[in-house]
Amino acid sequence: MSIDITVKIGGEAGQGIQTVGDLLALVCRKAGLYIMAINDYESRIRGGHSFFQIRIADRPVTAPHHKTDLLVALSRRTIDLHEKELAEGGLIMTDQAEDGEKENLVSIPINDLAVEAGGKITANTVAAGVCLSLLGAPFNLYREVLSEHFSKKSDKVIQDNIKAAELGYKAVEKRVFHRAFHWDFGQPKGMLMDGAKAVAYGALAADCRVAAFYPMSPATGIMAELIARSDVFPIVVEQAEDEIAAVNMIVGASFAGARAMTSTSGGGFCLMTEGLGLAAMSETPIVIVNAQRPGPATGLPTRSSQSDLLFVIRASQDEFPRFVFAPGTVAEAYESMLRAFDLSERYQVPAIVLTDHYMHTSVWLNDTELTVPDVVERHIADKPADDPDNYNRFAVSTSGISPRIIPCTGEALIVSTGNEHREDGHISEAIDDRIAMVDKRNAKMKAMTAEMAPPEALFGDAGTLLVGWGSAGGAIREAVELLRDEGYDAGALLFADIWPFPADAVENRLKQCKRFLMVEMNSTAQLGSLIREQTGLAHSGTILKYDGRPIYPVEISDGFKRIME
Amino acid sequence: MSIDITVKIGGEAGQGIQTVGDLLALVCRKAGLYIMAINDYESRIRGGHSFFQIRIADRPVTAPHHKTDLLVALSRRTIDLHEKELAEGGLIMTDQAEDGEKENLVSIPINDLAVEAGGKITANTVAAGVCLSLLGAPFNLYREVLSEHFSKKSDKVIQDNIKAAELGYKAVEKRVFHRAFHWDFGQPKGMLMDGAKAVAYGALAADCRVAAFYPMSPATGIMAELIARSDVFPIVVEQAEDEIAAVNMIVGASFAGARAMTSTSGGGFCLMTEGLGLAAMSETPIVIVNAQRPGPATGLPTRSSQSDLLFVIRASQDEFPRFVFAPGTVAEAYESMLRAFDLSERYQVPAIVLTDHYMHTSVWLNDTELTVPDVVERHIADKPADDPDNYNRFAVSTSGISPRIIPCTGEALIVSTGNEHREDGHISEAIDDRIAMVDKRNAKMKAMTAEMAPPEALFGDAGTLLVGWGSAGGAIREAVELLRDEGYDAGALLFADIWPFPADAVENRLKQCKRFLMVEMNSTAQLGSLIREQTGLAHSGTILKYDGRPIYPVEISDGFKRIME
Amino acid sequence: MVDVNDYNNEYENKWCPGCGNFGVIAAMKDALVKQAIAPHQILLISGIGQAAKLPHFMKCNMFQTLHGRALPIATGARMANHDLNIIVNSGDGDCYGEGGNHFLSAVRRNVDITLLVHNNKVYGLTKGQASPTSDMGMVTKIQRHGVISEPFAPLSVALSLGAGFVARGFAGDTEHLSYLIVEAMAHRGFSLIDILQPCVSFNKVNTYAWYKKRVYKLEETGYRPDDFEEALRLARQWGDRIPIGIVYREEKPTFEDKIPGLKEGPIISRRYDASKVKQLFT
Amino acid sequence: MVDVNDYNNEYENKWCPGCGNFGVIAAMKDALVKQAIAPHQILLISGIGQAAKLPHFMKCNMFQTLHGRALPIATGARMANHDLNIIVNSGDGDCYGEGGNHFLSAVRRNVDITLLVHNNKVYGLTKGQASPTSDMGMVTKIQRHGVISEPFAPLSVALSLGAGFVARGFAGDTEHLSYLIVEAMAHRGFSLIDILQPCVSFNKVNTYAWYKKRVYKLEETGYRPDDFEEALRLARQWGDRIPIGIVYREEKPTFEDKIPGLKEGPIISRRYDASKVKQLFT
Ligand SMILES: Cc1ncc(C[n+]2csc(CCOP(=O)(O)OP(=O)(O)O)c2C)c(N)n1
Ligand SMILES: Cc1ncc(C[n+]2csc(CCOP(=O)(O)OP(=O)(O)O)c2C)c(N)n1
Ligand code: SF4
Ligand code: SF4
Ligand SMILES: [Mg+2]
Ligand SMILES: [Mg+2]
Repeated sequence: MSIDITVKIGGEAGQGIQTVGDLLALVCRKAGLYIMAINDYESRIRGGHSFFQIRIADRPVTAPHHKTDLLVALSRRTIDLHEKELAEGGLIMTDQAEDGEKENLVSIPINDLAVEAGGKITANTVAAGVCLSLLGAPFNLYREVLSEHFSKKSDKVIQDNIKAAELGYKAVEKRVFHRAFHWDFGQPKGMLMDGAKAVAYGALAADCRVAAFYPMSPATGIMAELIARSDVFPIVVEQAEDEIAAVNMIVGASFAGARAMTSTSGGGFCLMTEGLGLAAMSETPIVIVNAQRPGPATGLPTRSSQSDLLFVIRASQDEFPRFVFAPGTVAEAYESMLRAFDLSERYQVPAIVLTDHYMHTSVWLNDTELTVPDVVERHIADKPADDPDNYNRFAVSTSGISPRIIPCTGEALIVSTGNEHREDGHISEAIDDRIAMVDKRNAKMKAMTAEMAPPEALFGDAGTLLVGWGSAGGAIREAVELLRDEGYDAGALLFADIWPFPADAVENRLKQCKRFLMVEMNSTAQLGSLIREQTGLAHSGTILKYDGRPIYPVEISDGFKRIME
Repeated sequence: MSIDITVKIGGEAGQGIQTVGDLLALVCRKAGLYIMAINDYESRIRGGHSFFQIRIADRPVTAPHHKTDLLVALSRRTIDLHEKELAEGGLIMTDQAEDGEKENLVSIPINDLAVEAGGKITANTVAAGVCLSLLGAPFNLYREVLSEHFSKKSDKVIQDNIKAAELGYKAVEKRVFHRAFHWDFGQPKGMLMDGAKAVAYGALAADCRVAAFYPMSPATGIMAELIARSDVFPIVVEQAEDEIAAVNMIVGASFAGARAMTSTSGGGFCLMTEGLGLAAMSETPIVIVNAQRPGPATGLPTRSSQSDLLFVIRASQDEFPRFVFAPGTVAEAYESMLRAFDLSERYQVPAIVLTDHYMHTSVWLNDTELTVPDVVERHIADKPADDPDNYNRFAVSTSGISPRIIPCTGEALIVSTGNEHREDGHISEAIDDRIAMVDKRNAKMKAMTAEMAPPEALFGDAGTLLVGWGSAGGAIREAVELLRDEGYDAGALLFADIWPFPADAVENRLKQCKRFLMVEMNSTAQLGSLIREQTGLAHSGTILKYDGRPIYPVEISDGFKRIME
Repeated sequence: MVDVNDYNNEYENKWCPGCGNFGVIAAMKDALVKQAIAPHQILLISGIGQAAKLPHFMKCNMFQTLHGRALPIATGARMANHDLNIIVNSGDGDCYGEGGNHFLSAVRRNVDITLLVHNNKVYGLTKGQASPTSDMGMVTKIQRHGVISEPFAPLSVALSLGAGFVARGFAGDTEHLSYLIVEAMAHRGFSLIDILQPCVSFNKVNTYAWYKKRVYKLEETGYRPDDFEEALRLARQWGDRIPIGIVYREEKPTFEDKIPGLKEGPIISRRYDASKVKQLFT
Repeated sequence: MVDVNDYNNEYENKWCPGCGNFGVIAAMKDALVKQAIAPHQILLISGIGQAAKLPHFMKCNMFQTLHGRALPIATGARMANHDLNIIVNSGDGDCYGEGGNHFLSAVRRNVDITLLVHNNKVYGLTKGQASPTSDMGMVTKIQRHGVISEPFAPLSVALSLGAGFVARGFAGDTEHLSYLIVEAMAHRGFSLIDILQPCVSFNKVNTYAWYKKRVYKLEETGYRPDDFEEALRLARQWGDRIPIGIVYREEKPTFEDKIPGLKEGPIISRRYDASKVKQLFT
């Protein structure tokens, strides 16, 4: 029998439920298991209700599961809110029991045990210990993880935590949990990674040298990760006074020769749209990560959404080529950053990477090998050195790409502007110059389109395709499995490369199926609109979720069935 | 024979060519003629080259003409640049002749005559006099116009100008211009109006009380017009520190009970997109005029474009209902403002009016009667007064519209926020509240769509339809005439109401024609994309102009023929 | 009679226990009650942040807007109706960071509103990054090697731009803060109270204890806030001794006073007149 | 040898005849030649406006950007390569209006760039609206009843935020302005020269004659720009007598000095190392 267990730890902000989850994830990884975990919290620092929900499996899992096998309730509210999600035979572990032991309830005085172990601060270690014990995990494994996890702390801290773990283990020694299993799956299958880390690592692998940002959930995590690495990597990260400054700083940095990025969320992206246009007009490569959350306006700052797709494709006045990527997995997030930096410089256009709160704050065990380039090609022209006087930053060419140089690195002078201009970069209002420059910029679109990968097809020849993009892909993937297991002729098309839109490939694919349904985390099926705009093909139904929470595979398969009836 | 004459006055910025044009326009109006004039100038204050091009006709004309009958060259460059546009039998009138009189050249010492009349400052009056004399306009008409035009100035000024006019008239007394005609067309047919004025008057008629803006061409003209009227009308206009402040000021003003608007162009609109989202989330009505110019970035600040269509429809993160209007004539510009204010308040959503530089700075003789509402319905709820304690600003309703009140006008309290919220306006992260509010906002779309007028059809049953929007409509209208005169089976579909998209009406229309061609002032046919997105129907060709200059009817008819071959 | 309970609502408070914001809200309620202003007679406008959540925790008219944008919203509201009694609640990031440009302009305009900046010298809601007022060297998860920018100086900048009411309050002294709020609201024109507000979760430097050791009340020194040069000097005092109280006060014509169109009363109270529109076309 | 002709290009100048900007550009060229800086060794960054067009009229590296955004662009460029020698040309609207928030931050950061604000106290390129520095009461087509906001005070605000080089120049005195530019460029850290620049087309108040009657050179008074209090006082002097010259000078560690990652030289000059990336995955 295959392992597929969900543990949900709930409590108040500030109680450290995340730590419990992290410890479980580390132990699972060490045991050679796969995990996928989500993080649910309110926009506040203390109190309220949050949870960490980890799915443990012996094969890759790409989405959360809607049922909970083990509910760790560090607050009374956790039980009230989540008891109903309990799977058959599921258990609630809590220190909040009011009405004593019940059949499905394990009451553990977590805080008392923590104090016994050395201090309240070890409560999370106790809690994780209880969970692991219930699930049958060998204590040694946990001990090793604790030693590693606290390796930079004092011996006392390590000992206290091991003690706490032990107490947790012992507390449920006798309890039989029928979902316990034998923990023996070989070596770790990969690395634990959340989307924020994946994006940041991708940026480092792409040799990003300058980053500027203004704090905004859920994007700040990327920058925290970059800053944490800035002692080792050649990168400067600056907290800007606002998002306008952030985007313009990276335009300046890129102009001056550094690969540069910023990250933000919807409201901040709004403020960056003018700078995006400057990058386009001056053909300065930049990478912007827009980590989506529900809006409009401040919306739900700590929730997730896929609702900025059409906005980012059209953002800023007038028309210009840009890349838009919407990675669906942590591995894709990492690779998207590599490609965004490379393609942005190759074509001298801005690149936007669309992620979301769910992607940023969820953790996956990534078992895909990630590309590490040996050298980073910068696409900088060297020709001007021979004939600096005749250098034209915006020389017309059939590809639309002009030789780019870095200021003050040679005799050739760079002249650039956000106004329309001549080939030499000086402002021009002449009709010929205007047409030449618009055509030059637009000319890039053809080759750029060829860079775009067609959407990934899962059972692409199925009668009904579920079509989605970005982080919803994980759930769609599992929904297809569920549906096919039940005998439905379902497949999927998952978009990670969005713009320039790979229209021909999409049209060919979609023409072959009987119907396609859009699965999106927004209320209007934005990718559906884009598909129709680009191919003329209309979807036959939608499965949309816009409450800010991640979508479960079963919600998709249920939606499918509802539509097909 | 019908009258259709184009006079083009060229010179440097600061030379007052606009005054020459204004005088001609006033005389034509007085004579019962129709006119249409465009204004071409660079982004600088002195020097360079600009021109004012006025078309004079005895029937309504909606677009400029590509041939010049009378070229008034106040600079040498005017001749160099525009001689080639001279119609057969056309004349050049100049004080810049180098090689003496030529057959098609009238050399007049304009400045000398002006000095003789009382001062260099009257040179423009001389120049207009020469033109009017050549065209056969009775001197009395000109004298009357001058007396009215300078009625607020001293007697000496009036006399000097009349003298200058006389000298201009006499200077070409003997010259026979075969395009001269008999000036006798009855009463004035309407009012001279440029787009900026039409928008401003529309705002005043809609009872706009607060306007805030940051200077930006070509939008500032609206505000100058409002300010000029602020002694008579109850309106406060404030120059904000930036566009972000401008849009938020009007959100505040509207929240506090005033109809409020701002105006800007692309770059400024970028900066307003976050505020647009706040208006949407807090369901605060606002009106934004985006006067388009070519971009991206600063682009061509004093040129025209239709390239922000898809941007304004999707601007700001996440999804929400909004209105987008793109008036094609000054009368439509005026009426669009009335509707924008009314519908924005009725549905509690933002409304965007898309105009452009061409529309703002061109002058038409408007002979359409304009609506003046006797009362302005404000759509403010009065119910809460009965039961203030149970007032919910965001009460769920089937229409999606909730009762709006004005703060501090009664006992009921208004609670509003840019975060997602409950019916009472307080922040909520609850799943139910989120879904209820998204659904409530989206529910408005149905009735909003019903408010949208279908595109105007000209020979809608023709085999080939030219499809366009906004200010390009005038040229398309005349192109259809040209084509039909030549026997082509051409018609047109002109959009002024853009969003919510009147999809059914458009689909019905377009399904009937053999093919349709997009005529747009951008490089990608944005309306064409939108039509395909909304109806699945694809155009068969494009006539696009994106050099910042107005499109001539003949360019469209030529384009049509090229495609049809 | 207005009672403090009139201002209490049932909406759950979301601040951390011990947060300085509790002192601010208590002072506000007290000041409003003292002035006998009822909840339907006041309008709170705020941006986004912990500070900016305050209006939700009080029963009255309110509009919580966007990060950084409370001041232009309040300015617009006053343009529409200058009878509105408006208090703006903002954070140091909200007001001096994202909203810095609006702060400059609001001061220069002398809009008649009362601005309370809950200055906790940190970005609270986004979990502890440095704010414009964070002291140099302050270490955070983002400013790992400490803050390297000179701190923003709200009082000095406000004075430089002609502010007519400049004060500093302390969230740990509710009574004094309440007095400042009453004075600020009484002032015709723009009034700024920069409030030293401990953030127990993220600012481990500028704590209650840290402030208690340092703050002193200007009112107790016999200082009269009418000497500009002296005000400028006090505005810069920081470190061992930190003045709280009214630093400068001078009444000048307000923004609203100077707009001719507002002489006849709030612009929303004027009458629409179709005949004026018709005259445009003659 | 660098010659002033090296800086001349053939691109058509678009300013009005008699514009104060001609004085500014002459002073810049002179200052660059004096320092023997060649055109390929300097980078001019500007925003949008008449002032911001300046870089087009000089033969050198340049980037004209967006209205209000020159300072963040310049900051970003220095983050990438702090060997770059950067002058920013900005207008009063550009720098203190649209870009006000960036001005505050650039001062606070002490980025090592030289900022020249062509302060004509009006929006030139957009045809004569009031700017943040327009004097109260100035009448324009938009400010029909005169400006009603307190003028922005660039020198006072810069000083309040710890600026290390604060000067005022006059476009009508090229020689003195050239001297200021040389000094500003020599200064390590952020340097501001607010330049009184007549706009012959739109500002009929602050003309050459108006300024000539009023300006006096600090250098001629024996003033030494190291007394902060005195600098603050001079920064506020306006009216009958207007000081030009260096108002304050104090070297402090720069933004670039304080970023650990820049110790080894410009970040763009560092080497990409794939092995470090691989280590991330272990
Ligand atoms: C445009 C935009 N950028 C960023 C954010 C994220 N954000 C929310 S609150 C906040 C800072 C809060 O700091 P402060 O204003 O000092 O308030 P505090 O929470 O400390 O009271 C930020 C950056 C946002 N909501 N909108
Ligand atoms: C975002 C944006 N808003 C407005 C404008 C229009 N604009 C161009 S220049 C300018 C003001 C110029 O004034 P200033 O900076 O003082 O420069 P000056 O022309 O006086 O030298 C404005 C408002 C713009 N280009 N971009
Ligand atoms: S994070 Fe700080 S400011 Fe925010 S509520 Fe907690 S203590 Fe208060
Ligand atoms: S408008 Fe003024 S600032 Fe601009 S070029 Fe002319 S004189 Fe100079
Ligand atoms: Mg704060
Ligand atoms: Mg200026």
